[in-house]
Amino acid sequence: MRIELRDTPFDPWGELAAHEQAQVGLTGQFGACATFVGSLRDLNLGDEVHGMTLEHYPGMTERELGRICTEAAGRWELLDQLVIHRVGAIEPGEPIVLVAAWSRHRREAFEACRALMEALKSRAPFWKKEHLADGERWVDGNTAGY
Amino acid sequence: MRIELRDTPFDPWGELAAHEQAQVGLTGQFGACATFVGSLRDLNLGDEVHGMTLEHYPGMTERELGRICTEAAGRWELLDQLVIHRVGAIEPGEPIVLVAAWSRHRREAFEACRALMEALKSRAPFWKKEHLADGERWVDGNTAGY
Amino acid sequence: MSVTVKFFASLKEQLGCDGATVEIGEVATAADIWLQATGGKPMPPNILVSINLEYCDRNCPVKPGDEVGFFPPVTGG
Amino acid sequence: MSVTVKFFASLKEQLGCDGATVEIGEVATAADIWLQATGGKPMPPNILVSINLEYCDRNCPVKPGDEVGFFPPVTGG
Repeated sequence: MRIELRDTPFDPWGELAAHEQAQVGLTGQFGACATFVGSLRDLNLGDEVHGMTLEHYPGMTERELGRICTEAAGRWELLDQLVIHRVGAIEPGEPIVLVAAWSRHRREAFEACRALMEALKSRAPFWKKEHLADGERWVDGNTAGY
Repeated sequence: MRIELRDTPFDPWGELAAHEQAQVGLTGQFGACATFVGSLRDLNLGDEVHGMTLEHYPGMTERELGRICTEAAGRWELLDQLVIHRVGAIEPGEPIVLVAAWSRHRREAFEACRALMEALKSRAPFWKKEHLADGERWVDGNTAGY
Repeated sequence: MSVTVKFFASLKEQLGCDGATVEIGEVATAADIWLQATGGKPMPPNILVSINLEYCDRNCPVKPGDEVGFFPPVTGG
Repeated sequence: MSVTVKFFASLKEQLGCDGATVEIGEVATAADIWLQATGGKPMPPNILVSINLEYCDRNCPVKPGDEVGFFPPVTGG
């Protein structure tokens, strides 16, 4: 299980490749890996988005993400979990979040990956501020997850 | 939408990176990418698996995968889909299948990715033969997906 | 007129044969084709059938020139 | 004894302040801390509260040395 906050852009596919290579003991054990990457769209609510600033609560964010992963590990038979989340200034098209779950069978990986994302969005203390052509605005809620 | 059968090992994360780079028009449009990678475990039903041969029905397999992707595109608002599936001789730890769905919001990506995998497993004409220490056996069914 | 028949996976091994070309009359179903291609063996209940690369029922009509596939439940992914 | 208060995101901007140190008596709730830190402003109904990095109810008791966070609904991911 690895949880990381990043203040610079990251490549989710490179991270996944490196993570699997580092977890050599996992190869051959997992039959399923479900992942989700959330990225910054250049359009939201009809407005062009020029960028975003992601604020978080240092300490609490990591703690809450750890709790979310521990809860998932108690609910599903998971072999590994990876969460990477950006903080700071983000450009359109850049990844914001990567969540991955490895398990023996696909049901567990799919369910855990989606549940991790929903828990992250509803509980982890992050706040998004969008930069528009004519100013800034705080994002005031999430789109429906189910 | 891209569907490929491969008779040699593939790197799912490298494929995803290359696919996104080639689809330049997508960057900034999608907010969500859900992926699934199925790999060959080195243990199944209590037996060590030394390898696998994946047989398919050339022509029908591609056609059925295309139909599955087209159905998903009709059901969810997807921006892109990618399916890569191995055929031939596979070693434990190697990826068998990669499915990815890109969309504006996460609900569509999660649901489409999982539905694509379930449809693939129940309809695409592939057959797995496991190589064990003391012989071979055809896999005679799928584990439950839901 | 002839129909191309293909067998796959465990079925191919059980029959010891990956396909055949069979002659049909004007009216034939996939099940008729099976009987002709296998020398009258009963079709196992779980066998799936395709005509021209699309799933179909074993009672679907087959036309001359069609390709008929018979195979066990699929196990990809 | 003192309590550390932190404000985040839109709340921080509205209050024009990212935190404070407030003095409390022996018995205080998070809501009491809010009133003291904001000079008596009413707490908006959607504000979330944490004590020592864990979510809690606004009526939870606060001890000297605690860190109390106040923030709007979260929007990560």
